[in-house]
Amino acid sequence: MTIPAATVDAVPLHRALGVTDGELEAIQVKLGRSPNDLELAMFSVMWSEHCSYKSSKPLLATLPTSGSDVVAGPGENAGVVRIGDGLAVAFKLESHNHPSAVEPYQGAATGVGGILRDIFTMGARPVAILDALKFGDPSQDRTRYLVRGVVRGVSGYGNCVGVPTVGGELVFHPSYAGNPLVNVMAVGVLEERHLTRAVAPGPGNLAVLFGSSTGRDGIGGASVLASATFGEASATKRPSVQVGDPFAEKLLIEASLELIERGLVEGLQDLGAAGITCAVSETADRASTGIRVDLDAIPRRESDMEPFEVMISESQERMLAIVTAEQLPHVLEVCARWDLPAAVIGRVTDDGLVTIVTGGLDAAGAPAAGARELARIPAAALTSEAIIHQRVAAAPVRRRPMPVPDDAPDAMSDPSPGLPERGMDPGAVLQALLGHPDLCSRAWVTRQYDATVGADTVDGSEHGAAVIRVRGTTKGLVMATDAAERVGLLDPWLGAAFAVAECTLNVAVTGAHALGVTNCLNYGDPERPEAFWQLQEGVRGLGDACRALGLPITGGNVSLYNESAATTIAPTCQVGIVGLLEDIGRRVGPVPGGAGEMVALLGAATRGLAGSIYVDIAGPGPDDRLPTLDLTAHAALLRLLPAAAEQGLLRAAQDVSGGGLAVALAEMCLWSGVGADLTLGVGAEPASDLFGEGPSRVAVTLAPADWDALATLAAAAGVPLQALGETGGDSLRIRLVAQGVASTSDERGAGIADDLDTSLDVLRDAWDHGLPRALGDDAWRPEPHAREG
Amino acid sequence: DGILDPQGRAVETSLPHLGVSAVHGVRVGRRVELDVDATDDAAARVIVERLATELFANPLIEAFEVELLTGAAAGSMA
Amino acid sequence: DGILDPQGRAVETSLPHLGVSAVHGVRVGRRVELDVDATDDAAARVIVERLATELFANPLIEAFEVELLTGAAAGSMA
Amino acid sequence: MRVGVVVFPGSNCDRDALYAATLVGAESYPIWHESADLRGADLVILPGGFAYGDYLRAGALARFSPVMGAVREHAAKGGLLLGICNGFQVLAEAGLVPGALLRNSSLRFEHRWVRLAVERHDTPFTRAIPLGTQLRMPIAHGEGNYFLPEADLDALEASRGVVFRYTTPEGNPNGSARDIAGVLDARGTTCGLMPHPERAAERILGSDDGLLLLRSVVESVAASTERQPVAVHA
Ligand SMILES: Nc1ncnc2c1ncn2[C@@H]1O[C@H](COP(=O)(O)OP(=O)(O)O)[C@@H](O)[C@H]1O
Ligand SMILES: [Mg+2]
Repeated sequence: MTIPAATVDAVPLHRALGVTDGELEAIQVKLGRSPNDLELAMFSVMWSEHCSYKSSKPLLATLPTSGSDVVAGPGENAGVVRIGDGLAVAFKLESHNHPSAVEPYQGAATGVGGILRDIFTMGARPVAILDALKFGDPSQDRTRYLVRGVVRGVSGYGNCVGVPTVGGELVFHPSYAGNPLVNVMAVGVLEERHLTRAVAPGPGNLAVLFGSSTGRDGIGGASVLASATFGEASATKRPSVQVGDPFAEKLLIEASLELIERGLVEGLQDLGAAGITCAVSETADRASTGIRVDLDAIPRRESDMEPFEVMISESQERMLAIVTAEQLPHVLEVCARWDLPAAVIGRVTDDGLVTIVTGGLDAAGAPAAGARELARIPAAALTSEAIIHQRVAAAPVRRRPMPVPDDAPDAMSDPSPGLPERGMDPGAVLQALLGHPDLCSRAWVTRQYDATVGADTVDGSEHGAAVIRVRGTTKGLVMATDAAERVGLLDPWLGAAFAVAECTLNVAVTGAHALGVTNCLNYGDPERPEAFWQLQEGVRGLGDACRALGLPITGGNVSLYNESAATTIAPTCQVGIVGLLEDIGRRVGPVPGGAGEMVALLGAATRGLAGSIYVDIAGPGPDDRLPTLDLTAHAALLRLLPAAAEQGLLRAAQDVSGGGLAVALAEMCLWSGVGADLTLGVGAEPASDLFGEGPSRVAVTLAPADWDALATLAAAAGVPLQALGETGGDSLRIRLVAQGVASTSDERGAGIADDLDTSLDVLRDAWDHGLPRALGDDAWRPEPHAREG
Repeated sequence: DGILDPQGRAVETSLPHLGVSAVHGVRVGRRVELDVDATDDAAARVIVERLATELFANPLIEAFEVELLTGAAAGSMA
Repeated sequence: DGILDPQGRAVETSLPHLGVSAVHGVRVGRRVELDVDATDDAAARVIVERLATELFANPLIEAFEVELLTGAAAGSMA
Repeated sequence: MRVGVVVFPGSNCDRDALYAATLVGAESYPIWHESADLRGADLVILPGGFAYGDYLRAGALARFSPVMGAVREHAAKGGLLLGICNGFQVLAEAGLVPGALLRNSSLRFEHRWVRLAVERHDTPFTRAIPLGTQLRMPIAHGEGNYFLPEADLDALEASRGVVFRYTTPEGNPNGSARDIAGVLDARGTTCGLMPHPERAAERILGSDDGLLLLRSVVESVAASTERQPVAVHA
């Protein structure tokens, strides 16, 4: 076998493949000899960060994963949690950051394809997609190109496979300029009895590869693209881009689910990073068996492929099924009916080895006469016993309470010209916040996503968490994904914990109970002690928050080396949660029903503006501190909300997050088309009361008659409840009154000068046009505002 | 040239529905025709090559060819 | 025709952003390349013309041309 | 009423249509694209999705699916045929309704809720829709921009072939000529529309206006079987 000379360049082969000298020695120990070139290529992809989790595994081991309803946890393709009635839900978040930086359309498209395969491989029918996207400055041409490509990619793929895209995140922060994040979450529903594992049991069973043929896509994609920091070399990595075919994926979904429902497979594994090598070694290792691969039997798109190319190709839309000889004809019939090429490419063995044979296998599955063995590796050496590195963590020398303009990443170039400085009119600040690209309407994006295919979408992506009904039951699934990148930049522990807090609250405001947590850890180069420290802190924050809230982590994904020559990303612990509504008819939405409802706030503010979008646009102040997170108080709020929903006490509920309470209230007004007349007690720093992003708060509306019941419930739960006023009119009016201060006017000067009174039309204009304005899309038109009766 | 062409594949699999069996190797690409104001063919070609690389084709996954038509230039991608 | 080729129009409006002013009349179409087993060029052309009329182009909105490449045929629509 | 929903490779609203049909009491079943047997369908639905990936042109490859011979015959005999979204594109490509669906004028996929004005109440697809009712349902397509040459549009209007039009406040989402959202064939028994009635079939999903369309079909099937009893298919 030859590795193309261009990639070797006088560097020893193993290093060219990203294998360190120490790792090569470890490989030699595992094999008791030196690997040949094919084996080395297989190790290089399996021992990449992406497949082996070699830097993060010891950290992930600390996460809480158990829960009484968890049917499958980390280690499987997706987490699975029981929801009653014999049903379960499968869900997982996964990154496709580096491929999307290189080719945004295909990178995002194949990201969607990959996470969907993780879901239906378990036997679940995918019912929802959520996409969390992070980019640099939206005024830059490069960013705009990436945004357009990524959004089109998600839309092109998700719409075609017929899975609604119902939620996600869109964040712009300069730290993502050179390294955008594309994290995709998928959710599926299955009958628990159809739960299928990615295993290769039963020596003698057949390994059937079905779906697209194997081409040169993504050769080295996993190891080279995901493990090497971007630089000038990226041009030479281009041929490794994977191309997606959503049409093939749709056929793959139907064929796979039919195979599972008819009980035709012993195990099923999708092909993702490291292609066939990963699929055969993982399925064999999980079942303590081996697999002998008949290399010549693998259908190829090109005739002149080298064995290593076939073995590590990341061609999309492929599946590996382990089937008995008796079921083989049925399996092949199903694949043929769905127009999917299928081939028997190997046999399960009892020797614990992955062997690659050319020259064919005989009827018994042994190498045919004259056949040659090209590789022979213990399956465990490639997967469960892959190398682990104990990385060095070091907190930054000076732990910054807040970014000092000079050493913070370049401030965004003028996000909103003519913005008021700190201390100016709160109405103008609110307008600027509603028009901020991170807070404004996402319609520019979401209108490109089919959110209603499947005819189960009760609430799509424009407001808060997505709600999908479970057809044939009274149940609903509520899903959300969140991160707190600006907080994570200042304190990576808090950033991760905040993400869990925000996401749990997004789910709980609907009245749902969280079932479990998935996550995607997006961090920098783990060989850099500061980046590894950020990862360590992030995992600690994630674990601490989930433990305190009693939530199991059922799966996730780790993406490291998110750095470019210019920037390292803000530490980003992306959290995804699925919650269960037992009675979807009792769900609470974020949109008030009309005028005359009481408006109130549940939870108490923790002060601090650091890490907020307010600081992003108004500039940092000398005393800015991070808000704190009280997980016990948060847990109490999470218990209260479903109880209040259960009793039908809430007309609307909306968690306070980006932009603070004022933005949460403004959104409720915009979505209902009805204003509000409110009074807010403020302290010495009114900006913090209005725009601070302290966690664990929910703005609610309710019928005045329900106030006493809600107050009783809140008091019993130990959750502060504060009346703010009532809905009505066509503007948002917030009167600020001093709390514990003698004279309002004396104290108010610190932050805000005036009461807030802004017409909804003005707020709506800012909110509607924020994104197209930021992205320079003059042609885009918002939908005319229409109130639903 | 080895890059996946799902369109071509889908067309090819449905040709039997049309009773066509003598056709294979279907590749579906884009064709852009444009009028260029330029002093000569070489100058026109420079402009079109630039547009092809920067706008019409994604060099990562597409190849292109530039063809000069009578007094006009067209580029095709596959 | 602008109505039938919104993509062409969009490309054209984006050209000034790229600093290109010498280009106009942008038409974006499809190019299908295929290998035909046929005894001679004429026979190949018959097969391809049929495919082009029935499948590759929708006569209501698209026109096509057939071009014989060396031992192969390609049809383009605009 | 028997409703057969054709399943092309790449159809993705087939299950939604099958389910919605049951909400008006119909018996619904899938028809595989390779089958020539419509199993006595009173209404055949070509559902939404991306048949054959929408490769080449939306609907272009599906039109040649083996099932389309039987669908054509069904329509020729005056059987009811409804193409939704991608199904409309297939009907147009197959020449079973006039026109072509071009890319949306935004050049983007558009998913949004729209409102439809009902132009005729005397068709099998609209007879149960009360006069003056606007229908609210989602669209989700990249190619829904209805096109016909001007003269043909005039002829279509004159023959009252336009049955649904996008209307205010949301307006025309895709650049369709004369705001056309749905058309009929000359016989009035084949209907193609871009919006998704099957996704607007329950209040909990945001609208049940789509049921009015399905109920119309139920009524008209009931009326026609009263008039002329036909052989019952097994
Ligand atoms: N951050 C994380 N938290 C919990 N589990 C994780 C995390 N990252 C990865 N995992 C788990 O490790 C396993 C391997 O992940 P991955 O290689 O991404 O799976 P796949 O190849 O199926 O996409 C999965 O079960 C995944 O859920
Ligand atoms: Mg997997």
